[in-house]
Amino acid sequence: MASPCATSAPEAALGVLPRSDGSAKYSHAGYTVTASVNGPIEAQRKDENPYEAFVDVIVRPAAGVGGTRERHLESILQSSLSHIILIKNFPRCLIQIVLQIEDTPENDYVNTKLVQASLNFAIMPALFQTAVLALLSAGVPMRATAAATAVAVVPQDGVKKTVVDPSPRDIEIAQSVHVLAFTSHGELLLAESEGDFTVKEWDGIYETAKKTCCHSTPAKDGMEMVLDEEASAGPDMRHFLRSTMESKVAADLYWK
Amino acid sequence: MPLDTSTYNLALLRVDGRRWNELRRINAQIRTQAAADGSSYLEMGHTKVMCVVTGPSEPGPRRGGVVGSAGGAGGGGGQSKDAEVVVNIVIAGFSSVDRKRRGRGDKRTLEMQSTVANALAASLHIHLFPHSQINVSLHVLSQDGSLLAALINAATLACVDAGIPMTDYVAACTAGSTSTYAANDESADPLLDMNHQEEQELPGLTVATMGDSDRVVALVCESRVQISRLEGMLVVGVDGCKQVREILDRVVREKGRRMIDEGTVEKGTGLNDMDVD
Amino acid sequence: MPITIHQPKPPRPLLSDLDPYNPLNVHDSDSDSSTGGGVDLSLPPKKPTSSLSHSGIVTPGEVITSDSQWMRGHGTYIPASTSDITSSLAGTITRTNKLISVRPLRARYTPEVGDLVVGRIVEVQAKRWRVDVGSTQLAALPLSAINLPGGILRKRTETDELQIRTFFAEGDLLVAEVQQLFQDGGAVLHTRSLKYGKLRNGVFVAVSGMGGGAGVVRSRRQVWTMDAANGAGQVDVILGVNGYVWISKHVETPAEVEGKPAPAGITNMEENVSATMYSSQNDRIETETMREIARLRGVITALVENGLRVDEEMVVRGYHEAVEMAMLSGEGQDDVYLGGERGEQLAAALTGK
Amino acid sequence: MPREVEPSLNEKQFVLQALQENLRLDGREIDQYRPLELTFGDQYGVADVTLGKTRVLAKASAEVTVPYTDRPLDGIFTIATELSPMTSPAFELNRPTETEVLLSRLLEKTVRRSNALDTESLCLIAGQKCWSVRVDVHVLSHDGNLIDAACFAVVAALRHFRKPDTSMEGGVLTVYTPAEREPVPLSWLHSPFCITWSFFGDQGEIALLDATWVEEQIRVASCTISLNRHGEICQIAKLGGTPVDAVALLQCSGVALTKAKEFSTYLDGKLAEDTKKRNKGGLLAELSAENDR
Amino acid sequence: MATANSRPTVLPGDEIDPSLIPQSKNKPLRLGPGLRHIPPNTILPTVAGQLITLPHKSSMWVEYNSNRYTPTASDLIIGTILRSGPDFYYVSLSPYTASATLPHLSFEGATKKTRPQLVPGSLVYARVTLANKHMDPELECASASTGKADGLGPLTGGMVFDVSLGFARRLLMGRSRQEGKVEVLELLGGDEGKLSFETAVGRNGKVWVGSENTKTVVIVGRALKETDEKGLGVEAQRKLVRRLVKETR
Repeated sequence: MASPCATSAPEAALGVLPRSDGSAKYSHAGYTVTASVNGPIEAQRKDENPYEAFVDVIVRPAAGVGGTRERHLESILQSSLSHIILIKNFPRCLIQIVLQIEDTPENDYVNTKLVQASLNFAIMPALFQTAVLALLSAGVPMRATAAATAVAVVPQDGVKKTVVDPSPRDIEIAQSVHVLAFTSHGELLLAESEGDFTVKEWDGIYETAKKTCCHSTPAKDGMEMVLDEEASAGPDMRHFLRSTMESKVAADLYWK
Repeated sequence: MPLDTSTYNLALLRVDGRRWNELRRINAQIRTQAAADGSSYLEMGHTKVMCVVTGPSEPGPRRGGVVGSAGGAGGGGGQSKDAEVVVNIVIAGFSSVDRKRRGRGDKRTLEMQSTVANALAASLHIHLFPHSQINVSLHVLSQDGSLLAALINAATLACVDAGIPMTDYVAACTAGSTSTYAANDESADPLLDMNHQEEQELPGLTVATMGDSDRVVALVCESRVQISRLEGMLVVGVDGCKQVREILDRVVREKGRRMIDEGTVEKGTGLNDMDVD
Repeated sequence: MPITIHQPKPPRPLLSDLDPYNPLNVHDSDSDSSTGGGVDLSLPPKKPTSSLSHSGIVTPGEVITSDSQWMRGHGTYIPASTSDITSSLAGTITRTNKLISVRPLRARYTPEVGDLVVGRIVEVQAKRWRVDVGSTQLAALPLSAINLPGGILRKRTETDELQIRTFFAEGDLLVAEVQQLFQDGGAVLHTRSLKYGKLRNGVFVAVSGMGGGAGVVRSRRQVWTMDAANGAGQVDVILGVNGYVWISKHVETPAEVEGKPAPAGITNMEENVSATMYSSQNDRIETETMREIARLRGVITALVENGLRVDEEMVVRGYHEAVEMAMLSGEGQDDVYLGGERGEQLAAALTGK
Repeated sequence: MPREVEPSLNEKQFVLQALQENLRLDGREIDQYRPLELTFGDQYGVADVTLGKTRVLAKASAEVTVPYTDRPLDGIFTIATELSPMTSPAFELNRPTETEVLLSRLLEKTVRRSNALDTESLCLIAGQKCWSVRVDVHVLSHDGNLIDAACFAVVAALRHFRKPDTSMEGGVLTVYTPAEREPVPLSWLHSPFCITWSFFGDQGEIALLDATWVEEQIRVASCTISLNRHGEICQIAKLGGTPVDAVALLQCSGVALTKAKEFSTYLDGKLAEDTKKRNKGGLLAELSAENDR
Repeated sequence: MATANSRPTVLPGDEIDPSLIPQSKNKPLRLGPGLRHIPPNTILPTVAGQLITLPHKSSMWVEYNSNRYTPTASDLIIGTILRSGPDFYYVSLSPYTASATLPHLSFEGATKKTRPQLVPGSLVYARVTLANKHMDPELECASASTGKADGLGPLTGGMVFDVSLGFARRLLMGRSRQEGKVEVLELLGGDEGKLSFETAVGRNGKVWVGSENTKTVVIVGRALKETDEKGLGVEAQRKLVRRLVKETR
């Protein structure tokens, strides 16, 4: 039960569920999420759209029944993922993403109430990353890849500090919590905020998040292997994504 | 829990005065509802259930309900052209002492529905009725133990009444053991046909067999019991099923005979009535 | 082997088969005490003995014969790894040559080609209707098997397909004939005769049909027009072989009105009829007629409730009996109630004679 | 809801034909389980069980709540099973299928009704405060024999679980956070396991253990026997289907007992291993004894 | 073997090195799966995989493995008959997807009277004739031009094994041994296994194996699944075949 260190490197495994079209298990910052992707499959009558695929996202808490918070996360994920999936390629289809939370960092100082679970923004990056990895593993055509990160503004000794991947303790005392996602082209895909903050603070948050999601590495040749050395600025999500996929592709095409 | 059954060892008589191998009184009727395709009413002691069968008939454009098909695997719809057996059980609030109302989503009831449906599907010749549905509605009026067994027996009778071809009666009864699970009591006696009180205190199981063979259609045990007790209970249960089958058969024959007497049914021709060329 | 068809044997006197089951059978299996306290699973395998010796009831699982000279028919099966013809129904044995079948005490209607049936439309599809005729499957009525308005020779067009609901819509009642049977027992109907078609001006009664048990039986005439008592005019009765019954006010065809013999101008007449053929609107029905229709309905349900067969003779006789019973009662002709004791009384009157 | 796929006729016939020749598609023996693997999570009470391609995750959790009025001396213990579309797109949320109902009932009867967990020990203040222990069963991948895998995961998760320690002083209940006091294990009485037999053939004459999804699709009947290593049956469920000879069922229950003992030994070993791993720091020395039961 | 530069791993949305794009004057550039063209002249990958370019054929595509089959015209597939309509069979190509249609008369020598009567659950080996995202796929079991079956048609007996789409593609390669590095079938049928069986491979990740001998089918199926799931090389395949044959003899 070592308390998770925010800067620990993320870990991911692809294709963990043999009976779904694509799947991924991702752990970072104490969160562990498993995702399955099925699709494109036939959509139900009520979800059918004659021009594009319906992206269905289901978030299931580790313990307890999901509530409105989960539905909220689902709707955020659904709209942002629909933007990177080439949904126009699959009219009348359904792409179903189920995200199962396995572990969340424990706050050793509080006894949590679990039966009615309610998730918060801090888990968003983990959900988002897992979903993207699972989509890549399923070979669902996408416009670009994307990564998300959570940033909290935490007052510390009278100074406001920006914390990437906040711990449950940080969230508790945070003034505002933000989730941002960027595509691999550096476009802002998702921004959700909670709490009060100034525009100036937000600018700082934006920069921090963008740095985490799309590192300054030149986007031109992504093939070059960059080892993730620096831990201070948080993990480099884009490189992480790339190296994970590279090993998957290599494993798939071992015969080439 | 009070262990009233402890007196058993003294007189070898059970709380209701029966010996170990005695069934309670079974009273049954078929054709209780004129409008239904098949119907029955059955009492096993104070457990009272009624059953109405509709079908086999082809459902209209809309479908619904809990579907049972032989084998317990999800076979309905797709390739299999067999009839579906759909069972619906309603347990009346006044049927038991605690007057607990069970909603439609009650899992225990759903499980019983599925058990009755799959037990019937094992005997009914569902392959003869492609695209059809056999609807079995069961109503529990009074509960005093052996409920699942009573439901299976009533459903079998109603299906016989509905004239649905079947391999044989599916007859069911319960069997228990006088030993509790804790006591590894080798001298424990098996008991036939448990009432509510016995079910509360003693381990037991429900058995349903195909006709009077030793072949078990359903076996449901919901209490903790030493594995060494299983054989004894199973033997007594299987034997009890044969007795139940005879009783059910007598009910059907009695009704058939009366119908012939009344002239509603033409008499059959025995094979020996004719000279075989 | 040459096949000869035997005359069915006359039924034996009732008393001889009052014994409904082999008494030995019951004693045999009541022997639970033989298991004693000792517990073993080597229960002796035994099958219910066959009822070869009597012509009463057989029940599911009962072996009819293990003689291999017989062939198994409806209501029987041969269990795996045996050659015993076993009953799968509760009913009576029937024999046609070497074929043994069991006729159930009661079952749903089994269609046969040529049966006159009353049915209800439950589903409208592109080129056909699906009709509930009380069988295990819905019957099909193809668009090509109905009389289209505008004469018998008219060709079916795509317009007809598009306005299929103007002929029959969901819930409509009709009388039809079974034209053909599918291998799986499904029936195909047709209404290509002026006798058949949409039903109106009357009341529907469902009793059991030709599956077994009481109810409508196949007979010489399933449809007739009869004079109703008490100045109610004429009433049509349609006894569907499937147990669905239609009783309606008799509407005279134009041919009859003009007093011409019907076959004279069949095309002309059809054109006249076609206007009202698929109408769902009732004509005006006088109170007297309604009352007598209700009485007829009461007669039919009383017949069924008392286990009597439903055919023309019984209905007509029952009706006259009912009219007389009503005259004798306090309320006179308005008393159409024929349930309970009065039904039994009616049945007694019919069987007593 | 998309309908569950059905194997083709060729597959059905072949699998049956092969079984009649004593062959299974994956080369297993008739009574052989696929490799069973159990891993515990970083947290207490998380058990991840894989059985071939079937994978079930169970997570136990606890919170303090008010007991039911009709059972003031008992704590609350629930097992939640909801099959999500992750299991198969044929499952829909909030619409329980027969599979789900039967799975939930079997776990209920096997674990809860057999008193594997001492619910009286969950009572804190009679009629006012008690522990509510909940196990969430998540089926991640379904390649047959969900029941056995799910039951194993539930039992493993509960035995691995630690609930916060509490104390009563002068009528005041204190629930300690994990930082204040090391959590304590549940009062566990016995470990039941589900063993599911599947039957094949017209007479149900072929019986096999741990059926895969394809095998489950063509079986004619199944019988789940739950027992613990002491030879106590907790539950038997043959819910209809093709009749099977009574003697064969008795033999099945005998084999089930040996399998249950194997499961029990495997779980004990895994728990001991996990304790050892966690004990490395030497902080949890006092807890080791409690895992032995 | 490909060098890292000429066959880079790409992720969706990655820019492709313009030097890798085949430039041919007389042949139009052909884009295979996993790529999309954004007018005027941007080409972007849509899936994660290895970018393969064949300059002499002026074509490029992304090689990747997935589990969900998307129908493409002229693919050979193994389908399951779901039901029969008035003129077509409805055929399932993969679970939970819209069914494809196969005309009743699209079999070699089929007429209204002689056409094969396929019951639900039967298997067919067929070719995709129409694949369009807006329409349900269409199939044929006999060439529309020649009327010949060329090995297509109903598959009787035997067993179908599910494999990954990539593996099915390798099995279907003209020279599966050299190009796809899969030799397991040749080994089983050759001197190593001495088994006699027939196979049909569907691009939709299904391999049908038929043989008189049940055991043979089981061995072939296990060999295929293990080669696919464990990603065995040619040498490992040889070992596997030896082991399986020994085990079951």
